[in-house]
Amino acid sequence: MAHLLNQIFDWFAAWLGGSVANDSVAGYVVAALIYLALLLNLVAVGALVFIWLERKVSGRIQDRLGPTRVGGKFGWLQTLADGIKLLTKEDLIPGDADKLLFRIAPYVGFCASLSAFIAIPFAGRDFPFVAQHLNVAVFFVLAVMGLEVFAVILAGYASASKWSLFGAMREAAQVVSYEVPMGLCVVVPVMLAGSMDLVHIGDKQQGWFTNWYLFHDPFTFIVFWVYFTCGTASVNRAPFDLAEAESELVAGFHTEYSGLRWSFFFMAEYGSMLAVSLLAAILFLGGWNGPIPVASLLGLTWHNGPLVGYLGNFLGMLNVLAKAFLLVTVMMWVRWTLPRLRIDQVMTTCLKYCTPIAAAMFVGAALWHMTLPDRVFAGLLQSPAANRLLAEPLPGDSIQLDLQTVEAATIARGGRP
Amino acid sequence: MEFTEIVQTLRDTHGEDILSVEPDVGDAWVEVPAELWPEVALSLRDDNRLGFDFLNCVSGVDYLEPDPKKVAKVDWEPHIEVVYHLSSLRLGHRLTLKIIVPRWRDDAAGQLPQVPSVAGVWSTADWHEREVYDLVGVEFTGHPDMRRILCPEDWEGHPLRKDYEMPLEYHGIRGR
Amino acid sequence: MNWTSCLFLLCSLMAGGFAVAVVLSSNIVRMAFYLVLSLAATAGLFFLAGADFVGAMQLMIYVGGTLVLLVFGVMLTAQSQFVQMRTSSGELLTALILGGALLVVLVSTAINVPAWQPTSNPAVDSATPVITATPIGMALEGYRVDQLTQPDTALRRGMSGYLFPFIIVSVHLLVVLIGAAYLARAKRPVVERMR
Amino acid sequence: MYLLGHLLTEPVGVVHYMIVGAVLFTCGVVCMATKRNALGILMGIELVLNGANVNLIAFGSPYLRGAEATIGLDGQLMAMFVIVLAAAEAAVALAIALNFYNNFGSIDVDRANQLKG
Amino acid sequence: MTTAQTIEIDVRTDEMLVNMGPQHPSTHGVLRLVLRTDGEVVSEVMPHIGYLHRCAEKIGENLTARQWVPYTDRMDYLAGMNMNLGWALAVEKLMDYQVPERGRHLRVIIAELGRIASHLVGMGAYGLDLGTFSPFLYAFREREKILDLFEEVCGARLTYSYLTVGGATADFPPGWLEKCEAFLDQFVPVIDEYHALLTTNAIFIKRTAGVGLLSAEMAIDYGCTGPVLRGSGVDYDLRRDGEPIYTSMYEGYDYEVICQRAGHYPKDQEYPPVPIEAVLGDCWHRFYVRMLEVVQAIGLVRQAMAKYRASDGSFGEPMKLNQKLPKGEVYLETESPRGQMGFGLVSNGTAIPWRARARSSCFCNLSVVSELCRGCLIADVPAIVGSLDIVMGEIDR
Repeated sequence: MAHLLNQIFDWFAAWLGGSVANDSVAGYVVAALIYLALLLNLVAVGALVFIWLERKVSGRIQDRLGPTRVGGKFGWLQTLADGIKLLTKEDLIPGDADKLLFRIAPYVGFCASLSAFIAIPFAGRDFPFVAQHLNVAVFFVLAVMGLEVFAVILAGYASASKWSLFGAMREAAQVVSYEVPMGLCVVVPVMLAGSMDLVHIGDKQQGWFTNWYLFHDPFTFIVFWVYFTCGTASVNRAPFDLAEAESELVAGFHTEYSGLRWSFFFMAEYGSMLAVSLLAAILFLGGWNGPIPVASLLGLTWHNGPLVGYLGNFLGMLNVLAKAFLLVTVMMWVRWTLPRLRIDQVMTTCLKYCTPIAAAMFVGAALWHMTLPDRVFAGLLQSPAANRLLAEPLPGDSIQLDLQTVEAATIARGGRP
Repeated sequence: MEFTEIVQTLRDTHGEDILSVEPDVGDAWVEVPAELWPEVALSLRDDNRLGFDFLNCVSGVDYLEPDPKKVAKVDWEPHIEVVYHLSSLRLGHRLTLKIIVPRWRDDAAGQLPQVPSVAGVWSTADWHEREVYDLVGVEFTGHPDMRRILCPEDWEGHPLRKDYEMPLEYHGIRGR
Repeated sequence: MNWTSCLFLLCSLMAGGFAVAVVLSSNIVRMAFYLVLSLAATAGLFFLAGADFVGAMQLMIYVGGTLVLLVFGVMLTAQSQFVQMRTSSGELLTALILGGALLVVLVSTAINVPAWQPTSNPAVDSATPVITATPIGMALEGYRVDQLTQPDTALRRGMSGYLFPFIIVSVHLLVVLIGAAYLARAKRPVVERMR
Repeated sequence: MYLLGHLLTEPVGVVHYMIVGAVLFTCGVVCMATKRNALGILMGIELVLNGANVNLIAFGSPYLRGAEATIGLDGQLMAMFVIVLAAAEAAVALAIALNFYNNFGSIDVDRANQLKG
Repeated sequence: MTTAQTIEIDVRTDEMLVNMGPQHPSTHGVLRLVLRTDGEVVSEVMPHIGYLHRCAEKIGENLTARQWVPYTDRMDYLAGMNMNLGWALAVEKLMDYQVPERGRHLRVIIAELGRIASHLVGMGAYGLDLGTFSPFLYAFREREKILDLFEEVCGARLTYSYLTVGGATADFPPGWLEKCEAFLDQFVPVIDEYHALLTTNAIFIKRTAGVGLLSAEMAIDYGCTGPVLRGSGVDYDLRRDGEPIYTSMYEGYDYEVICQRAGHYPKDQEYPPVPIEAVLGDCWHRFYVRMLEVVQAIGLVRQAMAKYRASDGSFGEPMKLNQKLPKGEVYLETESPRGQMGFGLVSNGTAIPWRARARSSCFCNLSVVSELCRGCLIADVPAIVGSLDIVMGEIDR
């Protein structure tokens, strides 16, 4: 992207009689700004849509209509009106609060939530739609999302309210614990794909929906649900919303917040929900590969030129977003149906159920992968390779846990010979 | 067990100081002297024939005619009655029991009359006695936590007394 | 302008600046917060140096795990009189002078070694991404994919890996966790009310 | 001065990382020396370890040194072990701090003087 | 009596005093609980009440017996009809007046509908206390229909003053019974929704089963009544065991007191089974008793409607507003949805009572909360308080 921009700048500069180097900082800065704008839009607009959706979904679940007036049909501008209301609200800071930390906490949370999107790809293959293509993307996303806990702890501490402190302590205990089973679940698709690169993991599931890691074997099928449970817990959604449990802790860690700062916590929450769902979509639900490989069937591949490939990628992006939205809707459905667990039950769920199940499934999936390589559901379904419509090898296929290939790959990568 | 039988049983154990009144209208009641009350309460609960395991209600009634023109018409001296309503879930009978105390101890205004607490016999009495203390102004001796319950702790006077005057001001809030 | 240098400057200023803030702050919770920012900026430096995996690990284990633990400890013990514990200015001055001397020694040493100066022909161009996750994983398994052309064949296959330290560290971690759980337990008398 | 003056135009080298590492290290040492709070001292240790880590990463970075000079993957692996051990160290130190708090009702290390003769 | 012993604890934490209320989402009004907590564990709960004290008893000493009726439904504002009934019956007991048969059946219909409406709030709000919002609205949807029916008979939706001394202010309007019947027909299948959302929900069972154990002895000792008492397995219901003036209303009705006898609830094979985790006297049983009482009340309303149709004569004209009362004193308890609501009356022979007394059922039910909450977790406090189903208006009067 940056190089492309620099080339464009160079073209303009040549017009004015100058030149711009290929690795000029201008291209990088502009590229970064474009990525930032796109991701901010995704998170902010996503939050707008999700809050509207949450109200609609909860309304329908509860035999109500939800918002109907603002913005004409379906009340689709309701969230915007809410946002304006929040902007005009009085901004309260408790007298005993640690003012600096109190002010900064919501932005820390939002930044942590936003930076997870840096490494999440929205389409793959030859020209992945991703802000920063990291070869440790999965790890990075998990790590960054773990930072959100700091916002909650700081908010809880700085509010100088006992309810906030309770919320913060619960959040700290909960998030740190749930990172363990979540990490174990994520390792399973990483192992199957042989890479921590999300682009590569997504591309590996190319083809019909039977190639999704969800359907790879019985173990991965279970792992997906464990992951989704842990994901729900790690973003503090009901039935695990203990940090803000309104019937116990008033509003938990954001009891003392109001106005815009409070809305940043909400944006962070919805941002994390989207990030967790996107990760689930890429790791288990085939990412940008739809249930039916429409793009491949229509010939929208990189074989047939960049523009067509780009169009295929665009379809893939819609695909992954649709899956993530679906998962977010499921989270809402769960929230408006189930009561909240108690703190000890949340910890029990994590340590006594999720972690052992995830560990056992990890071992099971590993054994499956070793004994029945390339066999999906005991060979009942076509193997992924046969199922794949593209003859071309995947960009990351060369990395194998095999010494010879590693050797070759290292040399091919231009590493030290 | 009928009312008369209950009264007889009580008299057998606690002597003839226990009076019973059976008016034409309304409930019949037993009157117990305050000093006898703790042991009567215990036997009411623990005597197998009586078996009053359930205290329904404790109420205080202030008998004072505040209107001087009407004082001549009333047929009682000013006093306070503490009324206990008991029932037995096991045997299915009920009892109304009264303890009559003067409005002020030793007739000195401000000295609350005293009645022995039965919070140790029926836990229901704990909050109910606090309520009577708060609203009618009867002190229950031996109560574990004799504080006001409905009114604020620094409230003055006992609202359900007939000569109670609403304070003109409470922490800057106008009373009347 | 060189973009890696810009980012380096940003990250290093953050890392250094917040480290200084940790020293100067007297509020323990704020210290923890500054430490988080400093370590996160250090993770950024790791990413810039081409150590993606270690950078992500720094974020996950250090910032997300260790520091949360630390903040947890801060909150468990954060009674108001311990939150603000001031150091006497004399002590602080002495420490600052000694620390300044240490800094001067370290920096002058670093500057005076020619091999550590910026190089014009790095092993890999900074625009080329390096893949570190797989080699690190292989190294922990005992295979050094970057040492495959080792002239000494005994060192080539597996022998130069980190399998043994890896196992040691794993066992060590287990022991430490059990030990920490044991250490943190305490006995104290409680008065239980009997009814 | 030369190093700083050209920072924005010239590529960075190991030396730059080493200066950052030195700053972190010094801050950590000063922190350890001055803080009375046991947890503050723990934070100082974390800073010291991080200063060392910055150096290890810099020595192993393929971007900063020539193909012959870089220590390659060893730097990253050592940094990784340092991080893991730091986590273990933090857990134990925190447990000690909590135990200290349990016994003394304080986390002021200046009060830990029971071993004094 | 204290004993000192040493126990091993995980981490030493400092005790904290937390104010739950009077402005807290799950204290059902303006209840204030001061919690002494050690981390998440509550070591002591000190309830403070009186924030909604409106001197109802003092007001009763200044109004005639019928004029006080509107004040009674402002006590337990969720079951105003039953409160009206309680006071009306107490005055009638003093006057030794028996409402005509048709009027008694009318009172049963209204009182049992009021019980359903009240238990629906209790159930929905309990879901809210446990963090699920939907059952609350599901419950209110049905409660609204009952309120519509009430509105049709008396014009009010919350403070009815409908059942009054002497009978009721008006007879049912034409066609009302058919509407009521239609409501019951559509309401019966809805109860399964509540069972699915709460009673049998795994998380709900985890949160309530074994929590807030109240033994039968303790319940009797503290004067707990209503579903709280029956949830502890005490077979006592004033509709069957009360004073004649009240039980005569229910004579000839076929119903069984809801309470676990020999490990079984009446007709329990028709309802979700008791989970194995549940212990008699815990929050789950209190909730379950309420759910079964809703079904029981439906049956009673159906029978009462048939009897009402079969009977003729007056529905019971209300007494004069300034009717003189005979000299004497009475006390009568009725089975209101939250427990035994007692009204006492001391009369000196004028129209205005010398003393009007209201014995609140929630007042006694709440007094047990500090016993139940000892040693529970913070999250259990709303669960326990919610299972007592209190209304602060009634407690503070």
